[in-house]
Amino acid sequence: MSQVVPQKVYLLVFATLMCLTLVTVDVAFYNFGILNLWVALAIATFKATIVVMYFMHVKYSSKLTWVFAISGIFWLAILFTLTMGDYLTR
Amino acid sequence: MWSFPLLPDRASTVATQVDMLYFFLVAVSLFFSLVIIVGLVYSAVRYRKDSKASREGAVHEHLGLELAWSIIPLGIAMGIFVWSSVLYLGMHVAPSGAMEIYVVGKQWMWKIQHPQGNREINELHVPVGKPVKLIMTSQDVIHSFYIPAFRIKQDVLPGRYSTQWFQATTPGVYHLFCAEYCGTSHSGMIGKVIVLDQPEYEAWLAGGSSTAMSSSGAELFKQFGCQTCHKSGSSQRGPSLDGLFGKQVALINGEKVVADQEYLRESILNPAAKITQGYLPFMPTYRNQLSHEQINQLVEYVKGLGGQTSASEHP
Amino acid sequence: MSSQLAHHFEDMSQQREASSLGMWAFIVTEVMFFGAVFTAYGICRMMYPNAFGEASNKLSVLLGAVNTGVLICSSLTMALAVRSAQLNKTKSIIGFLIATMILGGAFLGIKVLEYSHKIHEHLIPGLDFVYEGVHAPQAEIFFSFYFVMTGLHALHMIIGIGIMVWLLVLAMRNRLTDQYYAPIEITGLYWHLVDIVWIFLFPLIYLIGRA
Amino acid sequence: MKHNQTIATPEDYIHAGYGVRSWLFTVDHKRIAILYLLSITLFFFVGGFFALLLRLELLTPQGDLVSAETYNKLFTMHGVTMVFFFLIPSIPAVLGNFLVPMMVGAKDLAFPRLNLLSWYLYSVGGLFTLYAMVTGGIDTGWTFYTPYSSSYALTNVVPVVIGLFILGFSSILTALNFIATIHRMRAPGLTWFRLPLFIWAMYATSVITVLGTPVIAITLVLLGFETAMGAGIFDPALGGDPILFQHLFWFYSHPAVYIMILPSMGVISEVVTCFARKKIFGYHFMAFAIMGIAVLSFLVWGHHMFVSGQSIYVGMVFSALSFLVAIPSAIKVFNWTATMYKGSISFHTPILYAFGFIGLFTIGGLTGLFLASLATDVHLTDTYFIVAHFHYIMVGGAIMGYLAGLHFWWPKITGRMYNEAWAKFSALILFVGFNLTFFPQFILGHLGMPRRYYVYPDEFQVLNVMSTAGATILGLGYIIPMVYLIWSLRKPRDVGENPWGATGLEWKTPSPPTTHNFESTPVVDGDPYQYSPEERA
Repeated sequence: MSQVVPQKVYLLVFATLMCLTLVTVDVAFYNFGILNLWVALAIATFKATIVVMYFMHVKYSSKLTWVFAISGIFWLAILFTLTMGDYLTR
Repeated sequence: MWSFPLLPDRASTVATQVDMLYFFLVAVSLFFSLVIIVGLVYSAVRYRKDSKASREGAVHEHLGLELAWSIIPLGIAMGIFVWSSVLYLGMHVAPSGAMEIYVVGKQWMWKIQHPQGNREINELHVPVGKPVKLIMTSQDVIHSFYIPAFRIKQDVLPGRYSTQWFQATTPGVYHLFCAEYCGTSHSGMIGKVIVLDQPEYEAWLAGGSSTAMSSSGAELFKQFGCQTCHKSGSSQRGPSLDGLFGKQVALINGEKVVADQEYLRESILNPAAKITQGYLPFMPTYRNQLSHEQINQLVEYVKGLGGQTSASEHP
Repeated sequence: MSSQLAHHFEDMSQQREASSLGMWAFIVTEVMFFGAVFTAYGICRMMYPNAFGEASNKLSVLLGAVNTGVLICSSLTMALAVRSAQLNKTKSIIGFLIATMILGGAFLGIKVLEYSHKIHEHLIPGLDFVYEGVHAPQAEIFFSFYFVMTGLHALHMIIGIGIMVWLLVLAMRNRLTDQYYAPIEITGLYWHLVDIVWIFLFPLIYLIGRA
Repeated sequence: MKHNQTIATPEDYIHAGYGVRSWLFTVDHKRIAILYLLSITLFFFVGGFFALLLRLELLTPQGDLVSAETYNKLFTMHGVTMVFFFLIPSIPAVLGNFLVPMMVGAKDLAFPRLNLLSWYLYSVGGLFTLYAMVTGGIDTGWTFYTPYSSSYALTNVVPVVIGLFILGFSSILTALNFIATIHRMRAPGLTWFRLPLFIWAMYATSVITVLGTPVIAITLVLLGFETAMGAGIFDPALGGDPILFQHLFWFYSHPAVYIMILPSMGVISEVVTCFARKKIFGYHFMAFAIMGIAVLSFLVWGHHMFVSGQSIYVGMVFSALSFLVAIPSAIKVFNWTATMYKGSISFHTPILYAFGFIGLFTIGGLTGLFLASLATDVHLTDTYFIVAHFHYIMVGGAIMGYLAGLHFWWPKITGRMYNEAWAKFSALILFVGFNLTFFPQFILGHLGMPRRYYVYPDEFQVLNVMSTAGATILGLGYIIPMVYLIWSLRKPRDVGENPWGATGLEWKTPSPPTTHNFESTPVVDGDPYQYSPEERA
């Protein structure tokens, strides 16, 4: 049986996610040029990571689960990089 | 019927180079096929079930062999890669000063116009020994302009220009095919490429009495009132087009683009896409008002307004 | 317990690990599924940044943000439902599952509201698209992506809520215990994945071109 | 052949239940494999019938047998049927379904009900597509290039897209099942490097399926959306970009080629070792080559687009990566050859197919170099050279491997041996027919004959006549096995649990196996392929 995560951890993750939602909305209204996109993506990636780690228990899971989780991101990066590469060098 | 070719005509400068690579690849393929076939047949015969041949010393792994048949093919493959990529780059970058011919593909015909104004359908007359650059677009689906004897092929896309170039080496008549499936009469979208000696080509050009593309473009320029905004000299509403072609244009988002044919075409059809610094995006689109041939004529006209004459080097 | 062990497994832990692994493989599939449409969206956005920014301003940040909050709440209740199963607390499984379903329903309700606004504003690509300005064709592409992406996301939520109905029945029959909680565990994984998709959807679709 | 082994008791999986219901609601992986066998055979002959009509039409340069519209529909439906409804499910769904649990020493796949669901999804997707074909067909080519498919084709694009979307889930669910089974249900002692290479191949195939199929699914959704509603993502007239479609399409469809060929490679490794009575040469390299091909398969899709108008620089990157795939492929071919060396080779039907596979795959692979190489690809792409190349891989490779596997495991599946004289004869017929059909197409392509041409210039006729003649022989070669394999079912059971004297856990079950495969969970204590050449010399 896998580990039971303490309720406190869940609530903390929840609070972080909510705060970051407000932050991401707020920063969208300031003009940082190209940075806006990167800030939004960075916040979203951080939020997704803590969901994966705590809500989806990857932090407490086997190496194999890590491999699966990472492989999805890796292959998505292949698709994105090579396709984008075409558009950026055309 | 029984005399049929086994090798295609070879009638352009790149055809010879491509064929050298092709025959090298054939040789590599024959070599490795032979290695495998001889290995298989030898083992199958000598070590058939009933044979008394000794099986002593049989091994199940051999690092040296594995590395050998990984690294040697890798070396050969990388060699081919470099060879073919160098060739490919050359096939893509048209020599400066190549004569430019406009091609419009549609279901199911090729419409061609020479800068001098001569139009043809499903035929392309070109002079021998001169680099020719094709500036191609499609008015419906994707087509592909394929001349086997020249070993060149390029998809012709709607919504943008594609280009390719060749230099014919031998006068004659060659196949022109559409190589990208484009609907019912895909196999009917074929034609002839007629390579002529220079004098014959000039005679052919002179034979069709027609208005040069840039003159037709000038007409259109007036007819659509383009000059009201794009006045020559300094103007308030639209950027001047004098000497524009081939120059760098600074855009309002800070980027810089070269004013090539593709840029001019896009600026007519989707003017909001690339706005020149210091101007406002209020030019309307001419998407449904101009035919593809008319756009080509306008482009040719603007090109003629000065600036560098050399072709852009976009594929 | 043994009745919940399928004949082809050796023991409960093998069965649970197989389910969890199967779900993770499915999550990888889902990542690629949404990832591909994000890639397509990213490329179109790169080609037409101004048009996409302008079109995005037709969406309501308020509704999008509220929905993000609702979805994060539902993820929390889902995680707590799984935890309750691990701790063998049947009553709180039922409570948290119902809470998750209500929150999921609220999300979909707000989504319907947003869609109806878009219908009134004639922003339905292809069928009824009226858009002023030079960016109209590109804005239509933006709305195509908007409807495909949010539509597929909503579809996933509907499926998730459907599965939760089944889980609710299992829980009410006392079938979800600390020995057998794979069904609720893998549903949880799925639900969090749907949450993650939205975490990316929200800034990329609603929050561009706002500054 | 050994006939003196125990003959199976009547409780085998075939006799575990009677009537249509016992088959349509079965969760036994072996029965589901039989359901797949019947379905994909049906689609194979439908697709083959289309091919026959295509070849007959191409007998003369003019259009005479069918109209241009019909011809275009025929090659589209030939491609769609063969690729999606036969080749992709062939070995995984039939042989994989049957063998994966047995080879890892399990009683069933991890998720038996999901397995049945995949067959139903396959059937529903198939019926949708058949419906679309019967009510007007589809003429976009199996590649569905936009904007032709989305804005210009007047045929049944949307129903086919829906059918393929549903079908995609069938592949994904089967793949999930295999992944979970191979990870979590291996018998005690069966470590990763004791797995038969067939299992490695099925694992790699499943990984590709899980990662690639969702991309084609969403692409088809976008295509269907654009076709049905006219909202542009891919059509330039609506502001979209057709090359984006090609990227997304080939991101799946190139790896899909490896979904077709990797399982065959797995089969060939089993067959070659068994009939050469020798351990596989370079087991670890073989296993890594399989996984290497699976990973590289996702990095090369752009070589389908060298003349499409994609960036030439990305084209060069894709070209270099494509050449890399040659290395693991070469490793596999050389290792099979080395396995035969100093073996003790008995020429039963399966190894004849394996010989055919190795030869034809070698030609198919080497001609791939011509297409990975940018300068030659410009000339050869979209001509018959491509058609010949991928038929060498998919028919000469994948189908030969499928037939090798079917003949190898037929006694296990049915408990009966087929007539080997006929079987060897048909293997020969297939090899000859195949080469006569497709080799001339290499020359046609190099001469410049574009693919998907309904009429063609006169000078290409002789080679086309040869190709059509070969296709007739090839067609015959596919019908003969149908006959003798079905014929073998008339006999009483006549093989024991291991007629070929093969290693591997599947041969330790009765033929045909019982519903639970194994009486007690087997324990593995050694490497696979423990053959010795002396044993039969």
